[in-house]
Amino acid sequence: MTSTARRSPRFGFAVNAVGVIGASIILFWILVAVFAPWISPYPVGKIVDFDYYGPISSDFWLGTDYLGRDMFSRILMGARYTVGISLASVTIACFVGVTLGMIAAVVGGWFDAVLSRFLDALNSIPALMFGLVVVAAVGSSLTVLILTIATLYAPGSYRFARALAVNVNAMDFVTVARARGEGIIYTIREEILPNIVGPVLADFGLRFVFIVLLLSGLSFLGLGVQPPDADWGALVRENIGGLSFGAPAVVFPSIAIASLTISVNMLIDNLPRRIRDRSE
Amino acid sequence: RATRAFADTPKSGGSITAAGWSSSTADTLDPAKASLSTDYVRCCAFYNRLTFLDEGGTVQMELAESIETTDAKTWKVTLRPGVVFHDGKKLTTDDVIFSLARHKDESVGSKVNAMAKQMAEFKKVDDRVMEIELSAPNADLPIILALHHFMILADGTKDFTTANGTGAFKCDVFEPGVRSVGVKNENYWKDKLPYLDSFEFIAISDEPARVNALLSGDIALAATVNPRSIRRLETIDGVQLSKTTSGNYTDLNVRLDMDPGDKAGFVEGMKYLINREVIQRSVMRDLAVIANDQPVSPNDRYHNKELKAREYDPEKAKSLFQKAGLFGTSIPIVASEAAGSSIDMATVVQQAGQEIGMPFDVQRVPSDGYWSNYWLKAPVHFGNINPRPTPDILFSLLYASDAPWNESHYKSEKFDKMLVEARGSLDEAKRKSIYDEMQVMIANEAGTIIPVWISNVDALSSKLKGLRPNPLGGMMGYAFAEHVWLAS
Amino acid sequence: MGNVIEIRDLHVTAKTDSGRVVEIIRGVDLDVADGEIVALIGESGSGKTTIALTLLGYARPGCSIVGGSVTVDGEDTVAISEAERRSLRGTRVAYVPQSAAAAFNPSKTIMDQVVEVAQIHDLMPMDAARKKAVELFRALALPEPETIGARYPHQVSGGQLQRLSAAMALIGDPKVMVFDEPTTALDVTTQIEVLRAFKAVMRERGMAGIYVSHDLAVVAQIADRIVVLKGGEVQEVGATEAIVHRPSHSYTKALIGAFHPRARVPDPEAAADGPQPILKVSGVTAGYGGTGRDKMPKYVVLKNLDLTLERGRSLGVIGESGSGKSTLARVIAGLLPAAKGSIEMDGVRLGQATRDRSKEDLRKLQIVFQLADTALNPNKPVGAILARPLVFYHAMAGRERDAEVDRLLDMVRLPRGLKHRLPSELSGGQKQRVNFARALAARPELILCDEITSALDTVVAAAVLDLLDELQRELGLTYMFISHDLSTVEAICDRVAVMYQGEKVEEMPTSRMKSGPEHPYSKLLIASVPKLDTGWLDGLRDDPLMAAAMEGR
Amino acid sequence: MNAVIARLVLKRLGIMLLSLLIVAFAVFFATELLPGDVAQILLGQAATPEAVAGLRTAMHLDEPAFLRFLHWLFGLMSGDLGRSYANDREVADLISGRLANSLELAFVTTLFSVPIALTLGITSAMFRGSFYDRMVSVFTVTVISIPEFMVATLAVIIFAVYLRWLPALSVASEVHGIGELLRIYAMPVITLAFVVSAQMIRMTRAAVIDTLNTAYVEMALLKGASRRRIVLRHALPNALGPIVNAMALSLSYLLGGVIIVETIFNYPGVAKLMVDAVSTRDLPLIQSCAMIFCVSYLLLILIADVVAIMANPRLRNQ
Ligand SMILES: Nc1ncnc2c1ncn2[C@@H]1O[C@H](COP(=O)(O)OP(=O)(O)OP(=O)(O)O)[C@@H](O)[C@H]1O
Ligand SMILES: Nc1ncnc2c1ncn2[C@@H]1O[C@H](COP(=O)(O)OP(=O)(O)OP(=O)(O)O)[C@@H](O)[C@H]1O
Ligand SMILES: [Mg+2]
Ligand SMILES: [Mg+2]
Repeated sequence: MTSTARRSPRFGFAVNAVGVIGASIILFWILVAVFAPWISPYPVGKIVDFDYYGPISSDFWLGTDYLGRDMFSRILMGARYTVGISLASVTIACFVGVTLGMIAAVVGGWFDAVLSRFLDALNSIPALMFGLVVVAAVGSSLTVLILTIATLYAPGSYRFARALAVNVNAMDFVTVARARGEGIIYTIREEILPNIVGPVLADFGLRFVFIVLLLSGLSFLGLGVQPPDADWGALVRENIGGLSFGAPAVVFPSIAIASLTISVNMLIDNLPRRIRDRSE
Repeated sequence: RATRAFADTPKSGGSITAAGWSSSTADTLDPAKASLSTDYVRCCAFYNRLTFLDEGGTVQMELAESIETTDAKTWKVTLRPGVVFHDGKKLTTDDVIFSLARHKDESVGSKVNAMAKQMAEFKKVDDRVMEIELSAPNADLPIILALHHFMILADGTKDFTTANGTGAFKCDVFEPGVRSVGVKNENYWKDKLPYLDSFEFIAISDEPARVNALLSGDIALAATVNPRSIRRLETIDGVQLSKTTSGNYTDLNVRLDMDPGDKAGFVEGMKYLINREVIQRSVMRDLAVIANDQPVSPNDRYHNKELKAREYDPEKAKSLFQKAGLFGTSIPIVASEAAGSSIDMATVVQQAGQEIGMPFDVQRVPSDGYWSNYWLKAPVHFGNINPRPTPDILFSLLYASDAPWNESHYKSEKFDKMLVEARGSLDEAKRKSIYDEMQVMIANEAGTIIPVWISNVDALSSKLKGLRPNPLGGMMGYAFAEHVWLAS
Repeated sequence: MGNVIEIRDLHVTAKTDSGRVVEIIRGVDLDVADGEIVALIGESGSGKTTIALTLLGYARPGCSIVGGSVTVDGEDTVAISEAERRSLRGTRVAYVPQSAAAAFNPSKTIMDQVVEVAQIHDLMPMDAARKKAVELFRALALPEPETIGARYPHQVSGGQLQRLSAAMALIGDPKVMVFDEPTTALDVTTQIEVLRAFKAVMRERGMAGIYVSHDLAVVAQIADRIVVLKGGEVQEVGATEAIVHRPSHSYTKALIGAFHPRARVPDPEAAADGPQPILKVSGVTAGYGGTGRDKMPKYVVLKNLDLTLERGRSLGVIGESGSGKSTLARVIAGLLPAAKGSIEMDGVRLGQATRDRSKEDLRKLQIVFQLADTALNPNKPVGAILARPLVFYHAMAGRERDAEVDRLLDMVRLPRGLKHRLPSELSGGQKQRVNFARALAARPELILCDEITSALDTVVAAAVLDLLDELQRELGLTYMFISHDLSTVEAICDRVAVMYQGEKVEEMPTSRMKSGPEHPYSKLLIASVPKLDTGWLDGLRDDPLMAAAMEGR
Repeated sequence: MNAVIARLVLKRLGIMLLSLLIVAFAVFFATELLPGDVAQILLGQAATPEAVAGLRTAMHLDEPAFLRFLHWLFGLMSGDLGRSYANDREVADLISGRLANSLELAFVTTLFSVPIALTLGITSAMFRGSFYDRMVSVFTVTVISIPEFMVATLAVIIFAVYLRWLPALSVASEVHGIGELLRIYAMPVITLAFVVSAQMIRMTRAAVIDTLNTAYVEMALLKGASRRRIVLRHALPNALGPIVNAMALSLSYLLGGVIIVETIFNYPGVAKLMVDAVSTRDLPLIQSCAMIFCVSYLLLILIADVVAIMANPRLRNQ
């Protein structure tokens, strides 16, 4: 604590040990996602062992799955999908939701009322039904998957951001901007956003976790990652039969999911703060 | 382990809960609409057919006392005397005629509409005797009548919220998509049967949950367990397994009338590229028998033993793809949970392709709507075919030029002629030789690649006795309820 | 007569966000005798509240008492356990907060909160506590003492709430009362009532007290002795009389000096070519709550108001809280479209709402809000805040813009290095200067100032006023200056408009303010301004005008 | 005060009807987008064109879909949910039992998870920054990052298969006595509580922390109130609005979103009914399910708003 505190003035940031751990784990998984094809020892689809739910061994570091495929390689490749899709869709969902939320808060009136009703109605349609319709209507691809998830999560993000933005919108500095004649884009980007970004990020973290899990559900509707590749949630799901005897094939993807989601939240809860000392 | 059960003597009394693998609000008590194992189980418990197939696959009489013909065209059916429906009404030929004729009515929505159409005319002789006139000779009629859809209803039945049959159980509760309960029919015409006082049938679609429910004792029978669960189940006392090697298969279909199947050499290349051994060992965990790209199963007496399965030969496949001019072109393969194990099979093919430099793009699509949107339609896709009792049914359903489910759009006039010829013939040896040749034709010419015959494994409590494998499907050809009993 | 309060060598530290520890109270000694009221005065941030809170054994989150002792009624609040402190609070020493509006829980009735002390410490049966509360309400001259307790905090006025918070403190019959600027947030007419009520109760019960304030005139009315603080240290201690009339310490002198602003000298140049109206407000009616079918708002605040502002002059707008002063400013700025009437600038009619006005019109007319805390975006550095109007109105960029930001900072007498700081890292006075500089950045002709000095302490406020005055001379600015503090209006305005319940009741030159307001409300308002004279409050009783006004409440 | 609430409720009910109409249209068009129709799906593999056409005529499916939708809509207005296409039963019959089951499960889960979420949220706010607080926050994130099907399967393996304490299936048909009820609901409730409490815990914590920073909480402290009293009497009532809102959003998941739990524990609820309805393209059933989810969602939000208003005298006495 003290060492980081001593260092901080030089960087101008207060760096928190927990946040650093979170960030390192995320960075680790991002690197894995990028370099997965070069570091995985076996092709993801290759059946390398005639046994199944194999134990950890020197050949198969994380055991083998229900078909006898190498789990280590599958988890490495799975990182691409889990990290990539979740980050992309949560980013889109939050971007759209927060933007609309802020606009609704600033513009108010009819726009706000109609948009809020509409998104409420959208929110009340079960995700599964929504997923089914999407695949049926436009087929399946990574883009469709990301957009579907984003659509499912944007209304929640909207509600959240709107509530926050309504409070900020009542503040005098926003009134000053309005009196100056500023447009909506400037107002939401420069005046409102910086003041709600903290809670919005916390919300982002939680949504991220939900999306990582939702992915596996949607892949069973045929939406998304195509075999032999699989995201981590799907890895857990396809190997769930090994749970009763604690097969590595189900344990390790679960650990991977938990490590990612926990570290995203750890980072967000402990984001570096800019430090300025008033008494200086 | 699975065979020890038979020694005991049957004992009456007790109730069980059994779980199938799927049920929905589309569950029905109308045998014409029955489509899932759960429907068949209910139908078998509440109704009877004219005939049924025993464990050896031979036809036995059930409600019919005899079925006779001289020309395979006109059939005389004599009913068993003294059979009554649950509501007390006596079984007559009127009931049988009503039950069979309704399949021809399109508005009923019968699954065997196409098959029933060949029964051109029904003639009532008296209350016990009747005649069925076929539009063309078919020696297999008694076997056709053993299909689960041809259950006998009381004349004029329209309401299917409950079941009024002649079966071993009376319908007590029927909640579609939830459960059904049958209670013992005290007036059942079969001696001593059934042994159980009542049985409840539910469905648990999640396989681990189904197995766990059996292990925790909540259910006595879990239908169709995953091959991967077997190692675990075998180590547990109080659980036995019942394995049925049936004619069920998941096949890879290449349409011959579309790109890429219309390029000579592609289909054959695929037949060499599919690694049957890996599918048998890794995907099916040895609960499968290697198949030879034709649909007549080794259990069937018409199975052509001479026809060997192709060996896995990637190099030959490669040269065949090159010959077809398709080598290196990415080929989409449509697979779905709906066609069991097809996704895993697809990845096996994909991996084999990758090793020789032939890319395959596996497209997993939703099970919802698979049969109406992808099956029979996509250029390269998977299908799943349930066992059928005769080669004739299989061929006319799947390979005749006008077959409704001609998966690879295979067309051959010679094949069609041979089919009609065998159908009308009562000469066993002649039929056998025709069917043998037809199997060779399918294996070499059609676009259906059938890698393995899939065995069905049901897991049951070792207290449950009397369950024997049946070629028509798991759970004793779905008719287990009236035959099983609980050991003390 | 012993001392109820003895503070010896008190040291309090606070931890900043970066983890650095700073000392905010540096060795303070303080005694309060039985029945004595001692005032703590000093500029904002001098540690007044911090000291007051140590009397209850409490240090704000992040602060900690690191040395010394605070003995209250024989017990050292620093040394005792948390449980003992809890039993001390409310029963032997009670606290009256600066903002009663914030200190009342909005979701509980006033009665529940007033009797809570009795409930927590199990002092008496609830019925008795309620009865006692009603007596206190009566003693504090609250209206409808029997039923006022059943209301919720938002249902009573600010002044009443402040008196109610005193009742909340008094219910436990404490030996010591701690008042933390209890009247700062009130307007003058209300302030008088509250002060009188406090004084009467304290005197009657013979309680000792600490009275925190930065307003010398208020303190002079109520305190026996005054302690002057600065930077966490005691600068001067003395009897009220002595401090007010014979301050010895330089800081005290500055405080007193700031209290006597020099009167406004009308600018001879501006007066030369006669009055030139820059803004003309005629027949404006406005309010809140959506418009009905008759196009009138649900709650009408401004009624048919006329007003003229002259170029290069300042118009003061005074009136009690809720009289519609801020609403007027908002209407003129176009933030709240008027329902009726017109606003003309330089003879041209302006659109009612900001979006109906041209950029040029918006630029010429700027508004500056009271609370610099909320008027500055807490997440933008000062430089960026000042740069925005430059970019927006004058399309400046790059070095030109940076130079202009520097010039603006110079103009409001702020060091240039400040532009990299966030608003939270500035003092209140600095924030208000930035707030004002932002308006200047637009190069306006007219600035609407809504109570821009009310939140500042007197010394800082005086400096800001000087600055305004100077800038007006240099740039020929016109001000509309809203305030409830008459002395500031006196210091900077040429004319004064008095508002009462949404109407302008009187307008006069500043010079006439002291001598001859005509409307009875103006008279009352002006007479309510505390004088730096220990006997002023008590003397009011004899003033027939005030007495009559008090009766009416 | 009652008048305010009544006016609000009435207004919201009006908006609700409008939303329902929007959802009904949206769901209708979405269903239309899905390829295949009920006749085709019912016939499954056996769907030859003639058979499909015949069945379609018999089921009156050859009428324009929009007309059927209108029929259903008008039926609904007279309280008739119509008949299921898939099995020709009254939709009301199909739904009623299952809806009761779903509500029961949702109710028990709420009863169980809300107090836990409140306690954890409040206590972690009370001891903000402490080790306990950090543990709670890691715990909540961990819990939600374990897939639901894994929690459920694990629970079954441990409690039903190995320990044999609880049944693996939650068939609510024949329940005798409270003990059995607890046994039957234990596992689905645990699983669902895992899923829904995380959000509630986090929001409760945030809302309570917000109010703990206010001047009136400091004032209560200066009156000598204990920590408990401060949190329960002063902070909580003021944090109630946002907390209840978060709860409404979390709990709305309990009807439509519990498909995994219904599948694994073979619990006959409405979520699975809706999935069935979609996969058989059973328009009347789909519409009715969608209405139920929509109504429940909007009702929850309404309740949250009413509670928020009741908790806030400023709004209450407007
Ligand atoms: N939690 C804290 N962390 C850091 N510094 C603090 C904290 N609380 C107070 N301070 C600092 O302590 C000093 C004294 O604060 P205090 O509130 O006692 O001043 P005050 O005299 O009451 O001012 P005001 O007139 O504005 O109320 C100020 O400089 C303030 O910035
Ligand atoms: N947004 C609003 N909605 C409804 N009423 C409002 C609103 N803002 C102010 N009011 C009411 O309008 C009246 C005038 O308010 P205004 O802010 O103009 O008073 P003021 O004279 O500036 O008072 P103060 O000296 O307290 O700032 C008050 O009764 C106030 O309650
Ligand atoms: Mg203070
Ligand atoms: Mg104001």
